[in-house]
Amino acid sequence: MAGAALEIRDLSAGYGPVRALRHVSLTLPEGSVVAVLGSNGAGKSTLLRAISRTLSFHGGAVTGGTVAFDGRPLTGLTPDRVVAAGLCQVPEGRQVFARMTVADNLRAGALGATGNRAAQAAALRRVHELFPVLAERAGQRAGLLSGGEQQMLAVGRALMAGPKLLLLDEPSLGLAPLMAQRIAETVTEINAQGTAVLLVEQNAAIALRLASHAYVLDVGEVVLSGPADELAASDEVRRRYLGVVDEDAAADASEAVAAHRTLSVWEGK
Amino acid sequence: MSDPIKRLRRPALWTAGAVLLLALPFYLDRFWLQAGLFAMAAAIGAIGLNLLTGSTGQLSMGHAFFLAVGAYGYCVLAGDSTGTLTGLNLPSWLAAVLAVALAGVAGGLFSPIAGRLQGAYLGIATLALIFIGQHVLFNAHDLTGGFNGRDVPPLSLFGVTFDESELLVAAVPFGSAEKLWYVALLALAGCALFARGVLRGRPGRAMNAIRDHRIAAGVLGVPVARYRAGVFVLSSMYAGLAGVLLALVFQRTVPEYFGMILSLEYLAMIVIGGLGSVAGAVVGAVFVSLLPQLLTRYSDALPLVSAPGTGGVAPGEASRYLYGAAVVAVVLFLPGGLVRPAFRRRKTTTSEESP
Amino acid sequence: MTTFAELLLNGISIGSVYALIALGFVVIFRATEVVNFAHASLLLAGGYVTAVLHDDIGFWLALLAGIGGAAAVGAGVEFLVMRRYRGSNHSVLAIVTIGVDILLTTELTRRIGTDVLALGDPWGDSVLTVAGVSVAHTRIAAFVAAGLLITAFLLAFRLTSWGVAMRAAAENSETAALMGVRLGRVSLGAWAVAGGLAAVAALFLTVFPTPGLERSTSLAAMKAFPAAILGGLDSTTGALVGGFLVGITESLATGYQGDLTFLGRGIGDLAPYLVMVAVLLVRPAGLFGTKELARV
Amino acid sequence: MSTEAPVLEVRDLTVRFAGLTALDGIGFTVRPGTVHAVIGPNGAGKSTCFNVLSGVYRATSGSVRFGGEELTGLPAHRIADLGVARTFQNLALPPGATVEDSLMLGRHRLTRTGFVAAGLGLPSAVREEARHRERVREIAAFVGLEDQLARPAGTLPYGQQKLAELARALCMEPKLLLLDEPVAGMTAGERRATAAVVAGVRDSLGISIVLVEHDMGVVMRLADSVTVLDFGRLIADGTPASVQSDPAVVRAYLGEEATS
Amino acid sequence: SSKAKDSGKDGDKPSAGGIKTGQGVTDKTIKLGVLTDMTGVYASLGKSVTQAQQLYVKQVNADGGICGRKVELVVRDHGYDPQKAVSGYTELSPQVLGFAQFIGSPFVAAVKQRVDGQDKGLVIPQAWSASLLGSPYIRVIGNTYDVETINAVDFLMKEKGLKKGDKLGHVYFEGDYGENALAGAKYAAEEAGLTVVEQKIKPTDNDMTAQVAALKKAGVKGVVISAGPRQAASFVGVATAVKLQAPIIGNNSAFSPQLLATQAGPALMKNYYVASPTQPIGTDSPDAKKLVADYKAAYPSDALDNGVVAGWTAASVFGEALKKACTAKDLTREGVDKALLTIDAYDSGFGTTHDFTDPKAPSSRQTVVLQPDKKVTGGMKVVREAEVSKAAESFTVGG
Ligand SMILES: Nc1ncnc2c1ncn2[C@@H]1O[C@H](COP(=O)(O)OP(=O)(O)OP(=O)(O)O)[C@@H](O)[C@H]1O
Ligand SMILES: Nc1ncnc2c1ncn2[C@@H]1O[C@H](COP(=O)(O)OP(=O)(O)OP(=O)(O)O)[C@@H](O)[C@H]1O
Ligand SMILES: [Mg+2]
Ligand SMILES: [Mg+2]
Repeated sequence: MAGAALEIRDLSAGYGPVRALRHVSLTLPEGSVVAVLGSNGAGKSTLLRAISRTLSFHGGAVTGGTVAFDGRPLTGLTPDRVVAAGLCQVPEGRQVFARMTVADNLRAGALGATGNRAAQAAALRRVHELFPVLAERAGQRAGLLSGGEQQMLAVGRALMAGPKLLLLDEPSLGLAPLMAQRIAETVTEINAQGTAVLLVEQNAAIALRLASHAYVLDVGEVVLSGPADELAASDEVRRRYLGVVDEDAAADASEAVAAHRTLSVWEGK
Repeated sequence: MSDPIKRLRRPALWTAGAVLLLALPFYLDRFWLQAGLFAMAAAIGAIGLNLLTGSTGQLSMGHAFFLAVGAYGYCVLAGDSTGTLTGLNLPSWLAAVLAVALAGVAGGLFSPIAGRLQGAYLGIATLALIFIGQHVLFNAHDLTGGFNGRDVPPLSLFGVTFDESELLVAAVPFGSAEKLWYVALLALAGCALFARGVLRGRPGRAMNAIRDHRIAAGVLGVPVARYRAGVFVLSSMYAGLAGVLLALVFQRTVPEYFGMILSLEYLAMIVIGGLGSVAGAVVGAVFVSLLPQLLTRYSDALPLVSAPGTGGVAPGEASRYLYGAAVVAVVLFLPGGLVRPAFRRRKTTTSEESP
Repeated sequence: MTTFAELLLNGISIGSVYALIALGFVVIFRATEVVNFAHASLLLAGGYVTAVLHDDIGFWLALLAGIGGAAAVGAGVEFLVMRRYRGSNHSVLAIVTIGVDILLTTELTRRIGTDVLALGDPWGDSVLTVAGVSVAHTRIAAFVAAGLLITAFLLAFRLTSWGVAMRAAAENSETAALMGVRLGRVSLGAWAVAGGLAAVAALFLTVFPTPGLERSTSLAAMKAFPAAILGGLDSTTGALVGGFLVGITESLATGYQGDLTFLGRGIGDLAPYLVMVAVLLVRPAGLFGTKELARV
Repeated sequence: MSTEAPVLEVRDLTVRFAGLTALDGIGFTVRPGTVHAVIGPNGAGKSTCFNVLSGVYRATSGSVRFGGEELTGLPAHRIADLGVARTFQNLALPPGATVEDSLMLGRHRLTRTGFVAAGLGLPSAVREEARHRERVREIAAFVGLEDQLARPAGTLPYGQQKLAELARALCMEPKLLLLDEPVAGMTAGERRATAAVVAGVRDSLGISIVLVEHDMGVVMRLADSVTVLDFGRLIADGTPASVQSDPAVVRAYLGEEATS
Repeated sequence: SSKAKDSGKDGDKPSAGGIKTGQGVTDKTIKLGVLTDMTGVYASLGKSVTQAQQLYVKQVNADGGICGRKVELVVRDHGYDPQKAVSGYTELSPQVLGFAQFIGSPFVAAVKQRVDGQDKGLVIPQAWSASLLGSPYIRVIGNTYDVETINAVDFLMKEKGLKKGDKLGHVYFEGDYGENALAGAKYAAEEAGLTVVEQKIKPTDNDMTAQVAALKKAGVKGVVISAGPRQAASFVGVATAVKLQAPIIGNNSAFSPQLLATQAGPALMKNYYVASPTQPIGTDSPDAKKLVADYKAAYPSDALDNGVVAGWTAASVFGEALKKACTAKDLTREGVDKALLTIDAYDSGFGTTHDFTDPKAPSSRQTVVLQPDKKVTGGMKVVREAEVSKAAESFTVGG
């Protein structure tokens, strides 16, 4: 196995009094795809923010531990330096530049790129191939795109930078099944071209299929980690993240309903 | 600290504060009372502006206009018709009430324009109000008295006239400033409580929703246009009341006062005190209106300040430096305003850098 | 009709000066979404440096120094003040610029004192008269400068990544940082550029037909507010068109105030604001500004 | 008291933006007390449809009838008054307000306190406030947010923010609930829980629900009927099972893999 | 302790030398208030006036003071802000005898009620608007703007070829300065059969191109400017450039010597006149020469302008009243007010005589016409000595 591209040791982070990450260690070997799973609030997005050093935008901070990329510590850098070091993130919740056109959003994606004009043109062509709708709507303002189209734009924008390591925070959020598959293929493809990927995904099935290694976070701590196929076989992961349940769907639903409180009708006036 | 003490501390503080405020006219000289009155009037206006700008997110740089409507409205309604000036000679308390209503009407008339605009565009559009206001104040001589303004008829309420005629209370001569002090205090308390009620209740939530997400607010059943207009009217009425009070303190209204600087000062008040909070508006108003007064008054005692003509920094300049610096410093170092110093503890980069 | 033509021409010529000032607002607004109330003091700073130096080093060098000086002041403001603000409310930042403006203006007016400073421009009070209509050479220069600068900025915003970076940073600084935008540098650059522009605007604001730079020169910057808004706060083209519209409105309203007495005399200053409100009623984001999004 | 929900009838609905037809004469009917799913590829026009139903967009043509009322042309707050509530695909929670206040905002249409009553703190206002806070807590408990009520909504993880949106919509005591991708950003377990909440709403309140969702598992589990859109046109309509095996749907939306 | 009234504390009391004194006067000092503007729009005026008054006080004190007491100025800079001005008045009025300077006629108007009603201290405003006349306590020194303008029009007619039936352009500030001057211009025009073409401007207007164009179109044969120095400079500059063939005269506030160093300098010296209530600072009298020398010595870096004369005159009038009051052994406020009313022919050394016996009239109707000249100290030379025109004599001020 090649050397570790991203090396996280004992990372802790929090938002004021809230401790969102505790002593998280994670290794991402060069040229690999690593998935991070976890339920709501587990700290996945916090982890990515800590790597990209944007926690301060949310009133949070790293309180301990180190992050190194290619042997270089990222701790203490500004977010743009992290980008310059070759890391690029697709943040959670799309975050397209709503008032800028689609084309300008893609140009913004290329701001941190190191490649020359030709490389950028090639990147743009690839993004357009991947998401034809972005070519069609080049002149439309990004904020007017549909949710899924915005997600495509967010991913496409990150691809424009041509990073060494791509951090993806729920790239398939709100994408139709067909499109989610296409994203998965893209991840495989860019990985094949040498880009390492750190993938945070709710769609654990896809994530575990793409990744070589996976980590499971719970309340800020790594509770499980290992090769993706092993994790995919574990009961805990199957139940909580893959949604594989033994009963058939109907029984499952009725069981869930029974387990849940019911809401009385509001009588007030 | 045991719980009952903790619980009693707030009311005790409030009572002490109230007693102090009530006692001040017996001790302070007229200069300080006047300064306090300016601050109280400003606080009322600032609360109103904070309802609009802080809580509903509608930037207004035209608040001085509504202050002017209140001030001049009162003068015209309560004043006599003399020579070139028109006046309706209404009972002064009624005039004050109507002047506030008039300011509300003015706000209502502008609200269709305000309803269409957002952010900086709204802000600068309201700036137009200032220019319109100044134009009218300078030109409508028979109503406003033009450049030199017009006299403000004293308020009389329950048989007490709030003018210079001296009234002995506990051997202390009560002139207009002393008497008005209590009116202003009452008005301020009323306005603050009212605004607090509005902000904490259903209207306040709707206002915040409009500020944070206009479309979602509509979908949740908030009639956005109506609410925006309503807040604009309410805020103008606050400004109108502030204008009436200011007029009573000044005893003369002059157009020069109701210019852009005044509007910007009100904005500075709410930002310094804390956007969206009543206490913030009050604190900010006190800060902004007392600071220059203090600085000018004690300029002689300030270091580095020298008499005019000797080449050093003149007192007036020194006070402007300090004022400007105070505005910058408060906003930078207390981002939530003076009343919320610990609102969001800022993480310094140093802690991030430590391994 | 030469009076009309003269007034129109005069409006366009003073309008180019307003356009230059408005362009300064636009640059800062695009990069930070902040309405910069300190622009007036940048103007004063640029003019002051030029005025003080022109005797010793000649006009053109002094102008360069003025541009550099004002750019440095602008950059200083960004570095010392704007950058330190950690919140995200743009109205709050606008208020901070008011504080900055008070500080800078106080310092500069103290330096200027009661003087009226000449800027030593080469145009003097010469005028060009064509068909009975005359325009000052300074104003022709202003027109040319405004046209060139605004075209240059238009192209720079369109063609270079600087414009994209600026807008990205203004709209969503966190995401912009994730794209590798150096937030500090972008806004520092914008402030410096705005300072430089202010120095150029100060030049044309204080040369003939106005007597020179003095303490109240900065007040004239206020007239560029309606210009910037009319055109759209984030549009360079808007600054130009807005400047012209304000200039022409003002000029015509002043020139024909004798025929407009029913509105009260002295309507010239008010007229631009009335036009502005009228335009905003039809186009709430100005003539060329980016419209608000209406999608959820 | 329950199952009072009227029928929702969408007829020939067309929405055009400059040079783009987002919805092209679509129509469907939502029977009272059922869950109706609207699915389709990204950009098919699902959210646009919601935007028309909730008064954010104006339809170019067509009609939307809810009970006796024609919704097209009504402003958003009037539609809300009729009992139509929705969630947003891109979150629309004020980041600074607490979850409780955000939910109280949902009660806006059910409360009456105006500026004067609130300002003066009239007893009626105080009483109303207390009563509705009670209900808000009930609803928060129902969706599982009872512990987060005092937190600013912006600090919740993404998945819980989606839940808060759902709770806010429930706080409107709607007759028609429009859910735009309610389970996006959730893990499988959470999806199941949220689906259960939605099913619980339908069963205990008897209201109609229109659901836009890309998670076919959830759609299959919850929906009584499904409408499929593609490029603004209706390409299939029917029961979940029939739609799932419709070749056009498979081609445009599901992909071969999903069916295998 | 509270500020409860202890009897007798407030009343006037006789003191050393049997002289009655009141507020602002002790056995050692006489305190005078100065409410000036050194940081606002009238900063240049305020600075000159204040410095001249400080110079006056220094010299008076060096000569032993007045009535055996040192005169002391308490200066407050209000920066032309109404709130600060009124606060300054409130602060100072209990502790000073009167005000040797009060800049800003709106602010003077704002405290007029209090001055007339209870305070009754002498206030000398630095403004020459007729609206300030009428109070026995607020006394304007020198001709008011209306009278000055009438005299200015008279000058244009007598010496610059303006004829009956001609059009007279008037560019004036919004506000009482401009409007008071306009009243004068209208009166003069009616008397002389002229038509006034009005152009109202604001202090923020610095470019007079549109105004020149409008007046040129109207075909005016003479122009009066009742605005600030900048507006005058711009107007004259543009008028020269577009060859508006008409003499231009401004009120005394419409010129400052600093302008002569700017582009507009040559044009101003060629075609611009200034009407003034007194002779200029550079006039050829011993008093003036001494003032120039002293002022230069005290404030070497500051310009000599009209403000110096105005400040000096105001201070010396106040001083004169104090001296008279001292003779009458009454240094109370009433005493000083009364003393001033007895002064009927005072000359501060700048060519005009003042008569303070009638509070309803300006202290003088004489106007001196000056012309900018770079070579002279203070930048202005006299072209017509103090004179009252017929129209000005028959004019009822403020009427
Ligand atoms: N700005 C913030 N202020 C305070 N707490 C926060 C903030 N952002 C996140 N948190 C808290 O930090 C913890 C981790 O949140 P994070 O967003 O990293 O979770 P996540 O795993 O990405 O969840 P999701 O799958 O829902 O996106 C949560 O408990 C969350 O409430
Ligand atoms: N206001 C608007 N202006 C222009 N185009 C718009 C506007 N709103 C939506 N669109 C376009 O209409 C199409 C339909 O958008 P819509 O949001 O309805 O899609 P959707 O079905 O919800 O997709 P997704 O599953 O990705 O959310 C998209 O192509 C979008 O770009
Ligand atoms: Mg997350
Ligand atoms: Mg959608």
